[in-house]
Amino acid sequence: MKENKSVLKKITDSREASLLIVLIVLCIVISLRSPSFMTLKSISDMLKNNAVIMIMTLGMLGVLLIGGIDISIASTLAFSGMSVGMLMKYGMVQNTFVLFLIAIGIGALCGLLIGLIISRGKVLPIIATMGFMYIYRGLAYIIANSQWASAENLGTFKDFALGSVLGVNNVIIVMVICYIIFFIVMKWTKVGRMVYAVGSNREAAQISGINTANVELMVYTVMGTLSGLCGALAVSIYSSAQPNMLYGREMDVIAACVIGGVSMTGGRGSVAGALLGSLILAIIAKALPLVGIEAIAQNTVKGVIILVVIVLNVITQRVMDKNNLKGREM
Amino acid sequence: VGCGGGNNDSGNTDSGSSSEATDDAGGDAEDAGDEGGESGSGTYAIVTKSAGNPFNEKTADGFQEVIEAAGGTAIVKHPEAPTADAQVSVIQSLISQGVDSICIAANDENALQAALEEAMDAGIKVCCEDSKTNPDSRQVFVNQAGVQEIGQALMDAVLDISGGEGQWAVLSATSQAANQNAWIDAMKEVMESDDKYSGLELVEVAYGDDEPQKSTDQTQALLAKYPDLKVICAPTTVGINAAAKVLQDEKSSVKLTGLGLPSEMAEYIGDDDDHSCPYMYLWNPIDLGRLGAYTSMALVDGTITGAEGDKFTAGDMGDYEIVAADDGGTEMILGAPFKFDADNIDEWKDVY
Amino acid sequence: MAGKSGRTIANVPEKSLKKTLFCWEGMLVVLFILINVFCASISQSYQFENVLREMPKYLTEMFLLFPMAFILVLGEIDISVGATVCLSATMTCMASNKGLPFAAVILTALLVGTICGLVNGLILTNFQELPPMIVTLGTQIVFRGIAEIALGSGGSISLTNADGFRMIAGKVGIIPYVFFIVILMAVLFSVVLAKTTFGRSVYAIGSNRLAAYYSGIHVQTIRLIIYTVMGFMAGLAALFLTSVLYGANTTTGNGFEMDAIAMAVFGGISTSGGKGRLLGGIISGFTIICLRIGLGQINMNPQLILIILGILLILAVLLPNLSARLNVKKKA
Amino acid sequence: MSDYVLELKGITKIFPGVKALNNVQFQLKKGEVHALMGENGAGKSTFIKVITGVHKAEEGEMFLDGRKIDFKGPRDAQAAGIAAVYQHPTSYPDLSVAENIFMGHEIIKNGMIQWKKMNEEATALLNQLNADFKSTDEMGALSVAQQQMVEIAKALSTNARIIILDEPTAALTKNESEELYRIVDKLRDDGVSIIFISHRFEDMYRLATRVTVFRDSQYIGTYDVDGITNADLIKAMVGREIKDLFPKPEVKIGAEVLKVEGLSRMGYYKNVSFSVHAGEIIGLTGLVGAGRTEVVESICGITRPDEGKVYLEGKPIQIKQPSDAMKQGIILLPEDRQKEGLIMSWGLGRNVVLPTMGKYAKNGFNDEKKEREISKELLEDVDTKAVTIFDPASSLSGGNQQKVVVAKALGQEMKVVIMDEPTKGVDVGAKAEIYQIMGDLAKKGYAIILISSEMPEILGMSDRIIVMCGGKVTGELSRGEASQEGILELAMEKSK
Ligand SMILES: Nc1ncnc2c1ncn2[C@@H]1O[C@H](COP(=O)(O)OP(=O)(O)OP(=O)(O)O)[C@@H](O)[C@H]1O
Ligand SMILES: Nc1ncnc2c1ncn2[C@@H]1O[C@H](COP(=O)(O)OP(=O)(O)OP(=O)(O)O)[C@@H](O)[C@H]1O
Ligand SMILES: [Mg+2]
Ligand SMILES: [Mg+2]
Repeated sequence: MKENKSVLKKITDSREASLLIVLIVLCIVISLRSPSFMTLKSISDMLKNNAVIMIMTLGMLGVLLIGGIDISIASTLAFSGMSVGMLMKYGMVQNTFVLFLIAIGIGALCGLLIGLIISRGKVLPIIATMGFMYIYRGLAYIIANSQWASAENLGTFKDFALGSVLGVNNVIIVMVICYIIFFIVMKWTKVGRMVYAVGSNREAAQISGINTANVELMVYTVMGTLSGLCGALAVSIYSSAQPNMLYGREMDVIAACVIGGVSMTGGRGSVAGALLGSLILAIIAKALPLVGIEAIAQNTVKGVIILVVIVLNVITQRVMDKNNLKGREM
Repeated sequence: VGCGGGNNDSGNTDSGSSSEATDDAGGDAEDAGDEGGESGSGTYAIVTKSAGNPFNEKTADGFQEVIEAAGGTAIVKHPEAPTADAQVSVIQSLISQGVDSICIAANDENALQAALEEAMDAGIKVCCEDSKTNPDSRQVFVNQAGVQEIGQALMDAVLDISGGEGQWAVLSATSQAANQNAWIDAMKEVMESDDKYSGLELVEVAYGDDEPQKSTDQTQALLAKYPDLKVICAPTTVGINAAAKVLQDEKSSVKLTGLGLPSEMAEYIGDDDDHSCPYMYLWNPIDLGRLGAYTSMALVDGTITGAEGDKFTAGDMGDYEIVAADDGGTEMILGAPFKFDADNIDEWKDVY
Repeated sequence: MAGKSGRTIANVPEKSLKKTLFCWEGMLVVLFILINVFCASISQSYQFENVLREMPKYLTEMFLLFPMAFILVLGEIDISVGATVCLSATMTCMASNKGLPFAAVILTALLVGTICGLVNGLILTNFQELPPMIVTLGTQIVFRGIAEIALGSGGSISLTNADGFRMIAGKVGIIPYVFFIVILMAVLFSVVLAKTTFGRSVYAIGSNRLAAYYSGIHVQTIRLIIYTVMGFMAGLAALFLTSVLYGANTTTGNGFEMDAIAMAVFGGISTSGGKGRLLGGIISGFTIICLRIGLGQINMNPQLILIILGILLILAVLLPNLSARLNVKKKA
Repeated sequence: MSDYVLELKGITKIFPGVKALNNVQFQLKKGEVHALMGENGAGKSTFIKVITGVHKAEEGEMFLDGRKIDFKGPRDAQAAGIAAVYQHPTSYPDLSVAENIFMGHEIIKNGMIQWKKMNEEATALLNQLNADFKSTDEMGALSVAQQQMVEIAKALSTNARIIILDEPTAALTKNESEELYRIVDKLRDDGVSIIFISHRFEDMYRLATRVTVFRDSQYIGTYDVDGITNADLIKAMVGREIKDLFPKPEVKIGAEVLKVEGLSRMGYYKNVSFSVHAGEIIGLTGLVGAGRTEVVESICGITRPDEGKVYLEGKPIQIKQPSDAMKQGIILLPEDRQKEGLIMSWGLGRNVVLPTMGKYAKNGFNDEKKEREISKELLEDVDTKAVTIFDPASSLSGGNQQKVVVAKALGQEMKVVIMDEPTKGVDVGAKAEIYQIMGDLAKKGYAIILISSEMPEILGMSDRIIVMCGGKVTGELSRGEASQEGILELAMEKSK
């Protein structure tokens, strides 16, 4: 009996669980209006088409956990994606694996630089990344030199996003691997817990011997690395590299985290939350055209849904707190 | 440089024919027809819609080539963002520099009016190319292809590809994009106008906001919603690219046409089942830029004023006449849209 | 009078010329002059008249800078202002095209902006747990979405009668009216932030919200006022932007929020709250505007200009930090 | 081989602008409890941080078991068997208790954290400390005392040979302190050497065998606790004699000023009623978590009560936020001076006039000149140890910060002053001064509510004592009838 109660309490107490409920309700409502939504193919399409945002959400989780923010990620992505595209276009590198390594390397360097400026130069993350948002985007334009890399130039590279292993698309596999790695690292390893520690109480972390500056550096480097990876993925998925790739989409990534219950002041948030948050956004994007909302109103509806979800989160949290208080004996 | 895209291309026009064409414009015109001369020595600016876009770049290249050949100075300006706001700053800057003319591809029909009026007040000649401003803020519009002609060409393509009947859909950029809407409306008109289109059913106009991800979502939604869909027509370069990729990857039986860049679409154009797009249309951006340059020069040296009925010779591109445009202003038309198919795509994909 | 132990505490502020000159604002003034000299040397067109003529479009962003400085001092952020400008400009054009008297058109601009700001403020004060960034991200999408719906197919609206707007776009000699209004607002907002109890309260909230609240400061009321004023100023910006555009479209005001934030940050106003002076923001605003105008006139690649701005932004924060560290090391 | 496990010589530590330690020395014997005492700001905490490698001393040497050592950072100290419970909690509010305990030395196998094992070990440690919470609880949800316990568990978990406790009892009540004494005794019996910092003499007498005193960043001396007197110690610490620690003045109690009737807030406190008169000091006491802070926060409008009424001078009043309370003449000096009381980055002057700046302002414009004069007066009134009114609040020691918080209340005519733990972590000298101010206020006819967990203080200063337990008022005692035992009995009513 007591066990049962605590299980129930666990569910109502956990943000992830309440998000899961939101997610399920969303899915049911959408399936009622559009039966094709719940098919395997539709879901696979959705995951593939949102993989880039979903992967970057992981990096952003780390950044937000230590109380930082990174609004340069879409620019980093464009820079690395464009680099890969240009390398292929001019036939300098053709090997898909090498190209991915290059993209990841570029992203890692971009992130490392940001991390250095933030952790060593003590520049506030929003300012530093705002600067780099302009810089990396500008670099993407400069290396593009008014050229795009298109399907024709991308040879076998674009096949990566088409291929599959055991029926699961490569892109989705990459995403799942990222999620599994993050899940394990954040929950089961020292490094992951250090990120939580720094975000929860930086001073304490310092005193207990954690090199907070290095954790900060690491988090931004990982963010950059993932953005770089996503640059290559995006080029492969859409068979096209353009310097304005994912312009402004960093906000979607941040929104996905916040919807998933990641605190913007640090210390709170989980991989499961990031997954649910980005899934909710992906579902909204997928469903809006399916359920037949007027095209012109789609943005408004999207905005309203985001606002409603975050406000609902607060309200349920308040109700939960209140219930907890009721339970406390006087 | 290939310039065969424009159907108006009448081959190597000699200078004689050009003076013929401009005989009503008097002495100034003589100079203008005189392959450059002093008239070309001014400063001519072209303002594109956005940076980093090969189409815009080719237009600018065409523009620059003509101006420089005529001995003038060409200024190519890309705005910092693809918005009218950003173009206002660009125009203001050009006024400060005291250029002789501005040839602009407007990001918004209306929002450049104040800036362009100011430019015209300052004695700067203003013409538009690619996408126009309202008549108050231009002297003439260099139209890449008539709206009517584009609508007709696309509609016929849909008819042809669908085999004469069935469901089709449009994948556009944003629901607010003016030229997209004009073309879509033109297609609808064409469809009403003749019985041969009666077997076609336009099921939806979807909008991908010129974002690959959203366009992909929209294409997939179309496929899911309409299992009997036969053709998608995407009169936007980003949209057609995303749709082509989706259809080709899924080996869908749905076929695609629309307006797209040959370099971007080369992979998808072909007659067989392996390719999603049998053919599509576009105009030649280089010629568009060249015509913009000739028009700018003609405006500056007074050969034309932008009034209906003005005629001039655009160097080796031949003669052009200014006609009334639907919006009450004037325009000249580069030519009919050019068809890209399996036969010619290879020679075009490296051009733009 | 001294305490019981006879200890006295000094209360005369230490004034030093060196400190005044070497403050961030002092550096910015120097930078402002340098940049103007630089621009004049690279561009022949960089003359007083031309700069003033090009300025109005940029000045509309300054309207946003003033209240944004307040919001940053609070330790918060508002990224919905660009969208507010868009919605407000749209409604203004619509009101004007309905044939309303110009006074009513002005009122529409201000009212729509104010309502948007109020909406932000109400959400943020009623759900204090929510981070401002994410709330204003949501309202940004919604405000622009509403403008999209209002603009309908075509996504653009033009003034059928721009007389009123031509009037407010007028000039005294070569100086546009909007310049005077910006200066007026600059003085007004700077004085409020620096000299009044309201301004002090804003700093208190930004430095330690709890302590401010315990000290009897109306934290939520002040936040509500500031967000509403932010909306109001966005409305004002929309009004003058319309006088530069004679119309509005779905991309109107895109990126204004980032420009306003960048100006403020470059001016020494920290996004973490409680730090910086509006004066710095204003000087840096003009510095950035002049740089943009100058580089624009030599037709520099716009992306390169953005890269330069990005580097300046980072250096503006990085250099003082590094020199402070060096100083500490030297002293130790 | 040295007699001392730990020995420090000639330690000097300079912060920008302050010499926090000036050539101090210290010796710790094996298995002894060594008290470290001194005024606020004497440098005790800084000294601890030098030992644990958090700060690097500019000069001086350190010997462990007679061997010279040089810690690069906190990790080296941990590895050498030194653990510390710092003065300001260094916990991670968002993480679980077990994680807090094992942060930095998690139990790891094959690179993976062994959650199950860690929770078990944490539970074992907590049991050892008789803790009433679980290892999986979230740290942020615990009370201050419970968090303190976790900190101690953390020190224990490293199997340290030297454990340093920096003011562990500051937030603890008598009972909880007893619990802590027991733990320290046990550790000492196990051969652990302990450095114990406290401002409470009873802690020292109860635990320590030797005591070292610092004053003004300097080493004053080391004494055997046996045979030392209060007066000697105070003289060593303060540099002067304090005659009367609790200078409770004789004040004629006036009319009723504040009356609280049936105040309730769900989950926090229930049906609380009491009243305060002019010139009266009410002691509000109870165990930590009894709900005292919550009650006074509701009176002052920080939170809203669900039910109940508050009367001021007989008239019911509505208080929605702190400013309303201040307008009515009620001010709260909050418990957490760093988070709620002061803006640490601001100068003292600005801090002091923050609640009253509106009063001096003309048409909304701040009158800075007047503010400077007034803040100088107020800060001198409470005898703040500061050079100028522009010194940032962060540059002051805890006691002096508390005095600034008190000064905030003096800038305006108040009727009721509520002090929540005003002497927490404050040294004897400063404590006496705060009591003095409190007495002066009472003399002026203020009604005062003093919340405290320290028995001597409550007994020494209050006219009447109200005891709370589990959110309810369990009794009211007059000055005459109150005794430590009586209060404790009421404070633990519930557990009976
Ligand atoms: N990180 C720091 N930066 C600058 N000054 C500091 C820092 N830490 C402490 N100080 C200063 O060093 C001096 C000694 O402070 P410390 O905290 O060691 O005193 P303490 O004896 O522990 O006092 P308390 O009893 O109040 O805890 C004080 O003047 C304090 O303001
Ligand atoms: N075990 C607990 N779990 C969660 N919250 C607690 C717990 N113990 C105490 N609290 C919090 O403390 C409140 C009452 O403590 P409050 O701070 O008002 O009491 P207090 O008597 O002033 O104690 P303190 O000496 O800590 O200030 C509770 O209502 C609750 O908010
Ligand atoms: Mg201390
Ligand atoms: Mg308390």
